[in-house]
Amino acid sequence: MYSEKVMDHFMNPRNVGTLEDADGIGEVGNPVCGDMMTFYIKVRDDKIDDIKFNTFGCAAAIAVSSMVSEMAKGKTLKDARAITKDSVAAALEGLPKQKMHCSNLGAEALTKAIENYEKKNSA
Amino acid sequence: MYSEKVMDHFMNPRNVGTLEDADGIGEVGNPVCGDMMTFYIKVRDDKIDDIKFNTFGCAAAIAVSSMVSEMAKGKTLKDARAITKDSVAAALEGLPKQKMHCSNLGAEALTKAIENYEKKNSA
Amino acid sequence: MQIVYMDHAASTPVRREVLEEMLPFFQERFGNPSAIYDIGIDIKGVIEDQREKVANLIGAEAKEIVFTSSGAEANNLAVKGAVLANRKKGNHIIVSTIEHHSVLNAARFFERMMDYEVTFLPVNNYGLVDPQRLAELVREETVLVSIMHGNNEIGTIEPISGLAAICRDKGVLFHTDAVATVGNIPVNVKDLNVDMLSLTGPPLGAPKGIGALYFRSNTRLMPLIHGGIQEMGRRGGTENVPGIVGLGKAAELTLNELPEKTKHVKNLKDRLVSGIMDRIEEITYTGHPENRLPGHASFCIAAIEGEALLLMLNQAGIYANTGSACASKALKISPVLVAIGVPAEIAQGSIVFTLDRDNTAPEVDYILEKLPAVVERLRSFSPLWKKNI
Amino acid sequence: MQIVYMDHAASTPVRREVLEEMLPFFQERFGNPSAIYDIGIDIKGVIEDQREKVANLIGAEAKEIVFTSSGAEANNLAVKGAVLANRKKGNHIIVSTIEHHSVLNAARFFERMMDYEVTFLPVNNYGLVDPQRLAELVREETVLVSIMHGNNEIGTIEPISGLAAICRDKGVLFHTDAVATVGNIPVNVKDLNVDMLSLTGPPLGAPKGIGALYFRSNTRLMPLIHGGIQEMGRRGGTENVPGIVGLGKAAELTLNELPEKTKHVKNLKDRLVSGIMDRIEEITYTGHPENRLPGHASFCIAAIEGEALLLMLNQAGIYANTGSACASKALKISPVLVAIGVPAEIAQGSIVFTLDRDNTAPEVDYILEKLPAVVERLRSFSPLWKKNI
Ligand SMILES: Cc1ncc(COP(=O)(O)O)c(C=O)c1O
Ligand SMILES: Cc1ncc(COP(=O)(O)O)c(C=O)c1O
Repeated sequence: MYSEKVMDHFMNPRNVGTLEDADGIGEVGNPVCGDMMTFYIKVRDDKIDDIKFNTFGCAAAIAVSSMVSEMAKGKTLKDARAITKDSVAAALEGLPKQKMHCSNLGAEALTKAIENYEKKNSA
Repeated sequence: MYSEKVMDHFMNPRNVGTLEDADGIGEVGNPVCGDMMTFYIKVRDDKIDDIKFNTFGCAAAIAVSSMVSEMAKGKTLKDARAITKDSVAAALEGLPKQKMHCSNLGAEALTKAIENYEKKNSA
Repeated sequence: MQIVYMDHAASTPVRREVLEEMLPFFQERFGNPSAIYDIGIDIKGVIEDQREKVANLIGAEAKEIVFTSSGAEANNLAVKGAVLANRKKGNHIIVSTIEHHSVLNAARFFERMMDYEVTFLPVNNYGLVDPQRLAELVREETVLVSIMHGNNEIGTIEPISGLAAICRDKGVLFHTDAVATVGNIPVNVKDLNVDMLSLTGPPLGAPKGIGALYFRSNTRLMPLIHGGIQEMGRRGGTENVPGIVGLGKAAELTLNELPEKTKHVKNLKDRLVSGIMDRIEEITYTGHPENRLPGHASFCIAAIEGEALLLMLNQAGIYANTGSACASKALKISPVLVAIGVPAEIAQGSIVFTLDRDNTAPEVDYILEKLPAVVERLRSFSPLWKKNI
Repeated sequence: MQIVYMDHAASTPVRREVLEEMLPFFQERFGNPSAIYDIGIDIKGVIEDQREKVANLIGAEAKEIVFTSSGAEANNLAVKGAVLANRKKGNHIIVSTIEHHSVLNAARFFERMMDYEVTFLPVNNYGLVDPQRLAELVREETVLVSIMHGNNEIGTIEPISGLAAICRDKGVLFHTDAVATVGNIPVNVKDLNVDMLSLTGPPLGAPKGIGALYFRSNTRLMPLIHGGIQEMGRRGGTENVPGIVGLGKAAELTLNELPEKTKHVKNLKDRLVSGIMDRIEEITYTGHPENRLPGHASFCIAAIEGEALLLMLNQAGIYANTGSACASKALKISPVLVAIGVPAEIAQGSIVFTLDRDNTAPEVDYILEKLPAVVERLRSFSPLWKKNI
């Protein structure tokens, strides 16, 4: 069902955890629906300097979170915002159709974390 | 499906044929229904001295005809009339339920042949 | 004793290659194809491969194949599934008079239980449906027309593509029961132009217990067996994995070997038919003389009865079939023989030989030796035979 | 890598003795049981012997057994067959909320297509139906009540004999889906007092593709698969002879070995359950603690999701099942977990182990070693887990 890449990121997710002093936090999903992701970012020089996540959800949700964190790390905020459900799925070498919503959640959670950072810093 | 006895009488029917100078002839059944039997009897001293039959029909019909001819041969007319569908079936070591009507036909054809003889001789 | 089996329409042994392919799926590869772990996904993949193979055999796409447990189930799924899914369209069904019981009784179910009208389309003396007659009978409320591809009792092959075209023009669903043809002649759903087509395993060398329905994509179909998401929601119940593997393998083999098989059985059948017609008097060759299944030879022999004939042949090691009344549990003559106008007393002498790839010329010759003698013997008992009258 | 298979409710390998018994029926003994010649009669006899064996296992008479292709088909035949054959009686059906899809969707079919009313009988937190509630709901127009014997997701065994007695008293037909119980606990149709009972092959060690319906003699039943005279006219289509032989043999073995098997799997299951409950915090044991299938252990583990759990266990060679939404094709939580009132976020952490005769104590210990670590790992990722909040 899942690509090797998905299984690798699921079994060995990168950047798991929380950041105590996060500059931005983004949370999406809902345990009732079976998927929930929280992303934490540290920003320096308009770039994502560090990123961590916690995910409750299926293998795809965990792999997506891991992949999004890897893709975002080191990117400018603008480039990080350009990460989409399709680019995540492609980086994971594909996702089953009914799991595409998971990759959407990942990109959304990252965007929310960036927005949270920007909101705090535009004040 | 059929007992060994039925198969024996079907494969090697006794008394097949016609009697040119029969004293009584009995015919029952109808080719449209799939079974037709003609019995020929010679009577001497109120006994069935000789008996022959022709049968169009299934294995049961042929075996029944053969068995009836064997049971009747040598019997008084009264005893021959006492042959019933059940005694024929029993002598054949049983018949499948849906074939019981064949044994009825056999007994009926014999009775008709006897009646035919009696009618001719009561005139 | 020599054994000559020529009742392949009733049953055919599983091919060695097919059984070998099936064996691992009983014990080692026993996973449930719906399971999400590796051994489930593996089996799911195997099933989809078989679906592809079955589709290939009949020129369909994999997603247009649903596996069933038999030809009868495929016929019931087609008739009931299509009629129920299109209830709003109307309440009229057309079937031919020579359909298999599974189509006839599925149609009658709607007549008896659900206020539908069923029209039984007659056939001519060869068993052929008249396309013009069909065109006249199709009407606004007609939901489904079901006409079989090849008839198992008289071998006749119907002009399906023409019949289906009439229905297609009028927007009426067309189903064909191809249980007797798939595995015996080339069958292509595109050429036939049908919406649905039933097939079963044994004629292909697959086991009993597996069949399939082709349904053109977008054909609305109510499941017959409601349940989970198996078979794209079209048939609930755990899949018969070994059976499906057997059907797939058999379809693959058939695709490659069909031309050769068809030629082989047709040659043998021609030898059998001409041999029998030469040796036995007062005999009718039933069904269409040319438009027929290549390995199908059916006759009515005057003045004798089919069950007796079959059992005497059985004693000689020969296995065949009959449509006589005495051989049926209901004690009724085959409705197919009635439909093609064979007089009842002649129909009693029905005998059917169906050949397959494993039959041989010496087997045909053995029948040509034994059959005339058996017929003569039974006729010698018969009050209907001219010499006895 | 060690492999521990504990998803026997989803699939069970065919027993060696069963497969051996089946093998001759693919090739050598391939005759059609409806044929009137010797090899057909032989197979017909074989089928009737198997019918007797299946009947023996459940305390029925042979003539009360009809073979089907699966548990789902048996359920569809029972529900649709009984409802259609008793249309005049009324248009009300009662099923529990935790029935298998094949019962639920067969009932819903009547609701959507045929103007029937279906009442869904609720269950308590253990998954038990309340007999008094049933008594209140049965009414004049009730045609059929269908309540499963054992639930495959939570293991709970329903008090069938009491439920059936209520229906018997009121002259309402009662069906039970015993797919999860036959082969796992003693099942006797007389004791259960039911009119119909469904079973399937795999839990007995028979192959996929074969099941059976018990129907008390005189129960009126419309065929689901219309066709010829096979199965006493109750199911058309050529019989799946190898499958039937497999089911018969498996029934015979099961009858002899059931007490031992039940004891074995119950011991292992108890060891598994107490081991898991000891080692993992914030975990719920679902279903009834005592009135349950002996080899059935089901849990909901807080703060993690079942599909992820299953796949991590899969990587460790462990095979289990889940009712989580993400693991289902429809992305919906198991309706059974909803019905017993498990909160949705807890239900996501569902995991089910089903044991069989070939499982061993070291296998249980392997799970007790691996499962806690896997749970801990997944929890370490989870935003819901207390240590991460
Ligand atoms: C309780 C229950 N009923 C019915 C079924 C359907 O049985 P089958 O898969 O044989 O169609 C299942 C299958 O898992 C089941 O668990
Ligand atoms: C023409 C035709 N249709 C349907 C069937 C039913 O197929 P099955 O026996 O696989 O259910 C048969 C079986 O002989 C058949 O000959």
